[in-house]
Amino acid sequence: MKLRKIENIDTTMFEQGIPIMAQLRDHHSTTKAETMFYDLTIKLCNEVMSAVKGGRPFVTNVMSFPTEIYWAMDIAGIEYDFIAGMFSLYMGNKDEIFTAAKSIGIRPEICSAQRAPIGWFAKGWFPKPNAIVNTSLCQCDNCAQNANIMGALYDVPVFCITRPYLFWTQKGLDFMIEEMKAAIEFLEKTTGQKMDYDKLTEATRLTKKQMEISVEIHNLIKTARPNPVKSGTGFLIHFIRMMFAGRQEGVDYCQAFLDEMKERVASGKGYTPEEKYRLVSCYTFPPGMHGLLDWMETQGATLVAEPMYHYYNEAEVAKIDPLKPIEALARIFYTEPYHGFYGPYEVFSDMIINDSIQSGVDGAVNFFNTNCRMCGAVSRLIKDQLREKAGISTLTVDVDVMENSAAVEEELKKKLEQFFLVLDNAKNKRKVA
Amino acid sequence: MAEKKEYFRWVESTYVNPEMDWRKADIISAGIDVGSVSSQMVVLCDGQIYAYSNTRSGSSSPKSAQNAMDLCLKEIPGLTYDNINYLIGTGYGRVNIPFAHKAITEISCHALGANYMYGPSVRTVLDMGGQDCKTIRIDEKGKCLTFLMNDKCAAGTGRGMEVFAEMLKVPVTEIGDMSLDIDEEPEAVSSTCVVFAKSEATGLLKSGWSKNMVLAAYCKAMATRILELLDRIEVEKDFAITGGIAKNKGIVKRIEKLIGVEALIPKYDTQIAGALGAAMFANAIYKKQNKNKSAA
Amino acid sequence: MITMGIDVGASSTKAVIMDGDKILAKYCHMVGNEEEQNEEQVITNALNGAIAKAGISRDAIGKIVATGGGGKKVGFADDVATEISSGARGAIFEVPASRTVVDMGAEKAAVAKCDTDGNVVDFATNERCAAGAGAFIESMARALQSDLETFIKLHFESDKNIPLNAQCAVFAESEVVSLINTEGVTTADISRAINKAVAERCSSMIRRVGIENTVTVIGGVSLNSGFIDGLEGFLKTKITVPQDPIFTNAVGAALIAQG
Amino acid sequence: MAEMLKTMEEIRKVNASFPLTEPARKWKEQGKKIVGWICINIPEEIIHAAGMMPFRLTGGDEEISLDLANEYLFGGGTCSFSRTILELQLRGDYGFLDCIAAATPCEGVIRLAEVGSHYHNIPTLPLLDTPRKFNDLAYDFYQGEIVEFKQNLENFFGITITDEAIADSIKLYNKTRRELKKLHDLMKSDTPPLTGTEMLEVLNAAVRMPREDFNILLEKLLKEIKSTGRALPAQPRIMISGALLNTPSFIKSVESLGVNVVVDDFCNGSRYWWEQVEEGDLWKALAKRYLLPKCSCPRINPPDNRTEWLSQIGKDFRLDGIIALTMRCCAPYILNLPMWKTRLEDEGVTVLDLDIEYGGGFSGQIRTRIEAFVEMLSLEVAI
Repeated sequence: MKLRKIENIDTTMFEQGIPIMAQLRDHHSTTKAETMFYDLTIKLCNEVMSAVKGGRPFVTNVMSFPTEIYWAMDIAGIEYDFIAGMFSLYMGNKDEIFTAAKSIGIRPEICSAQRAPIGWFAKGWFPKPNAIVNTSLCQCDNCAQNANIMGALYDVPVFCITRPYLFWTQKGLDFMIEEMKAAIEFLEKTTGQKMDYDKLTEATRLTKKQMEISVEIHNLIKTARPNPVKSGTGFLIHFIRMMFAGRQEGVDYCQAFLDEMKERVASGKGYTPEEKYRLVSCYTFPPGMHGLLDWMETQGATLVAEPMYHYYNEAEVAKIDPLKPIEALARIFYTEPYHGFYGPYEVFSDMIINDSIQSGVDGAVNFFNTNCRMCGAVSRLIKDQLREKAGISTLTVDVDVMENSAAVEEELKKKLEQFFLVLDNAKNKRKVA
Repeated sequence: MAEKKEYFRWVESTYVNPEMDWRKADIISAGIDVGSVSSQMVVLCDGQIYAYSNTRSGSSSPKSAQNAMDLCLKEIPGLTYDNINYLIGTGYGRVNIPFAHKAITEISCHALGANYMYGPSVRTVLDMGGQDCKTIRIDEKGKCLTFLMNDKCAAGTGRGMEVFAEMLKVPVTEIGDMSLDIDEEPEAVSSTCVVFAKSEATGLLKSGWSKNMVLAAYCKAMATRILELLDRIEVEKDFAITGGIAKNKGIVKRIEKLIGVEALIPKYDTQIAGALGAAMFANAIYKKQNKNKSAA
Repeated sequence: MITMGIDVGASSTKAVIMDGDKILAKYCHMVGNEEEQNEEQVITNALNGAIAKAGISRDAIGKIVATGGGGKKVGFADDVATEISSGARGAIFEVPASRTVVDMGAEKAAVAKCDTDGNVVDFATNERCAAGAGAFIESMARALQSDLETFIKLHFESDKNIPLNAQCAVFAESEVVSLINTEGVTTADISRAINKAVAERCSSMIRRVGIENTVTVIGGVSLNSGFIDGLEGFLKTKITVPQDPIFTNAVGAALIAQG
Repeated sequence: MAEMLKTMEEIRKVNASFPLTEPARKWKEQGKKIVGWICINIPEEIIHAAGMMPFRLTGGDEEISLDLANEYLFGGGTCSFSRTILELQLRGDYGFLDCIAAATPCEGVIRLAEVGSHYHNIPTLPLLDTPRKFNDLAYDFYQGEIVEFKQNLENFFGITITDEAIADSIKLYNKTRRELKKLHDLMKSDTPPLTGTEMLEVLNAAVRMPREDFNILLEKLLKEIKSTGRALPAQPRIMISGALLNTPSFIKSVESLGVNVVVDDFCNGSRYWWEQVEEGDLWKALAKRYLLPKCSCPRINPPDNRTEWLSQIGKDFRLDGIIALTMRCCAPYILNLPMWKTRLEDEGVTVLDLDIEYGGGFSGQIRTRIEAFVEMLSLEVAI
């Protein structure tokens, strides 16, 4: 019942998770980029384990921490929310970790993605880091707070990067620069490593490169018909950019992602045979729902636009100057489209609306994460705005990112089936008019 | 409903200790537990169990309390309400028992009742009642140290079990044994929500499952659900189960298996724990009052 | 052409035979709890029942469209329509002015906004929490130890507004039990509270697709005029309920078969 | 029960016609403006210095249907506080507000302000961007925000707000804080002068009427307590903690079980009056005060200050127990609670973790849980 220091930490569960990534790769990846995704994830986990065993400093972070810093300081690092969630989703121990989280007071209404790592720490399953770094993302209360509990459970120091809400102002940038400095200072203190600023410059240069490729990817998505992207892969490229920020592997991944698209465009083929419904995915599509995505393909439905992962602002990317590495980190943080979605409504609603129009979509699906306090609250607003400004209808469904049960998939299929009928109807009307 | 067979029915019972005589007692205290599903009365003579009754609750608490009392007292020659020195009400209807001197929550009462029924070694009490399920940590005196209650949902409660019995046309008292009479343990039903369990169970039966298998799947789901409460409070030995569902071997056995701890064997009807605790409080409070009186 | 719509629900299967837009027969087969009876049997019974009622032969039926939760299980159906589509189509047929169609069954609640031809332009559903639907009312009536008719009658005898804060059908019984024992609260007040609680949940679901008159409610729950009264209160608009609201989906399916 | 206090009657009159309270109605009749504010990071002094009446948006004393709000804020994560406010806005109950000022403390309030501004007709000023930590960086940042807030207010109403006026307002508001502190110091007695119910009525009135008039009431109340020597019977001493609570009826039900609610941990309670605006540069002082470094909101990082503060309250008010009202979906509170719960339990305070909706009633299980908690504090097992 009480929040107490965990005495026995056992990484067996963590190590058992790694081969599962390999199984997923063999079962679900149908593209080169997907295979790379799983391989890189495995690589990352192995880096962590060898660091833990070999005494090399290891730091874990919530999504959106600038991991260029790890690389430039020679620290092993990994994102705790993604890993805990991904592992539990496929190891089938969700109930166990969520009960563990609940027993220290973390209720089910807390976003499962940010509740899962608390469970992993409460269970003592997660490797012990030298420090934990989290960020307020851009006002995600869970990201900003859960590290405190995990720090208390493992008795390790915690640092939180606070990101201003109105980030595009000079004031916001200056604040972020100071936060980056503080984070580096904190890590130097807690890991004993020194920051190598030349390495950091190189790292930010590579991140910029990733973003430049991502801009290309987005432009190609917008112009290419049929859609050359496999539905739901936006989440994968996002994760790689996050965890391999400032690393060549990240650049290679983005390049591979782009090249595969180009091949399809060249051969005049889309990923989805006979494309019937071009859809924009307003938020993140539940990553565990492979079955649903495959089914959607058979229905000719394809997720064209995933603005949350692809909508880069070219002008902002250009402003990133690796020669001023700290400022570059701050700008990178702000340029990442994903972060916009947790910021002021106007910022990301424009991204969704513009992307929908530019990518010529027939409809929108808003699979917002149950209990996401940012996405859920605006789902009605997005629906109304998309109808008004882009003239398309939206299917709004709240579904847990940690959910992949057959029952829920069936439920979603039923909803999508009906939604496709709505889209057919709209198409016919347009023909008549 | 009258002529139709009611599968949720369970036997109403009474007990009187033949070795004891209430006339010889200094203090006669009583407790009445008006739950959402069942009501009990326990009569103590100088702190020792003398008699009890266990009956079904109606939709009116005062009536239910009266029923429990009538059922209990009619077994005891000569004893009337006026002979009872102090009476405490507990359970959902506790505040609506007109003839009770005081009301105490079922949580405190189950803690104290379990302490009497199972002895001072009990540290963790699981009460599986009609409307909710609670885990209580208690000390050697039977004082509640901390407690957890299930969330706003009837899944995994006695009422849920009754609805399920009605649904499958299986007497609720037989569910436990039937659910254990299977070749291999099935997967738990995905939802213990009685509303959805219904369609799921019907589906399973259509797909050729035996009733026993469906019951097993349901009991397992219930046990897993209850396990969460136990995990959260961290079971410390000795472990005791009170309330109506404690009579359902199908669930008790599965819970024991899940937590790897055996529950103590009850000496009395597990449903009386609440009323028993109330009666013990009544006894203690009355003693205290008289001490103060004689002191004054 | 003579067509049949067959609506396979959780508690009953309904079959409707139509000739053009003329209804030849309506037949409802209750499943009840006779789980021994397998689904195919139930479906066949419904089929034969309707045919017998219409006094036509099986091969007189040109096309059969199935719908409802078990719609896909109808082997002999030529086509399967979604519950929402058939509900909308049926409601428009029975109440031509319908633009917002609410389908409230035992375990589901759905709302569809549709155009003049009965095409669905927007919709929302709520399967997850039974508190939205008929199962809730049923078990509440049980808690009040009154049958549905009395339960409805009681609703209109009260003018009190008591909040009922319970998510779960069965759990709400404890709320109800404690209400029953509250000074000055009558069973009438409680049944009103219950209907309003369900109506409120349903109301916010309807609002999400936006209210466009005429609002038509179909499905088993629509027979509970207490609920309808509560819903009208929340939506602040008049609600229409067709003649035989439990057959509307089957009618819609038969019409879809007409093309 | 101790005798009634006359001043409490006046205070109840203020809350009686919520949301459009009698003082607010009179104020509007004089053609003066009312600015609604949502979060404790909003510097009321600046609104007051503009010659306007700051009015806090809260729920009333009874449970209401959230039907209208659920049309727009139906995502699983939106707390019942945000939905209650939106409900009242959509019902038009807050129609008397000339504009709304809100900050960015948590996702709930951010989205309430953003979504609300699209669907109700009360103008909303640009949000104050409140950092999630307190250090010089954060203070400087927030100082800039407060200056902008002043300008936004000036532009919106076409007025100018002088530093002198703000300085005077700070004096006025500091006086309130001092008096409220005095009042709470009296609550440290074994036989406190006020019930927790009355205290909440006082705190509710504070943000629903002109501050000058409230200060007069407050002084009157303190005098009356002194003259009558009012003292409640000694009972178990508890604190109610949570995001915020505006329903005296709830506290009344809790106290009816035989406890004294002697202090609270609400952003409309202790967190509202605990910290003074210090002397010196008023902009710096305001920025610092309104990030509440001493008695911080659960959203703040790191959580240590808050834990220390609560632990100190536990000692100063000699608490027997704490009821932690975890409003569903209030992520900052839910994630912060474990950080101090264990500490206070180790210091001998019994903590009840109770999930409840904002404005929620006292029925069924809630009642049973609180009663059992009170029994844990007071029931003697003398077997």
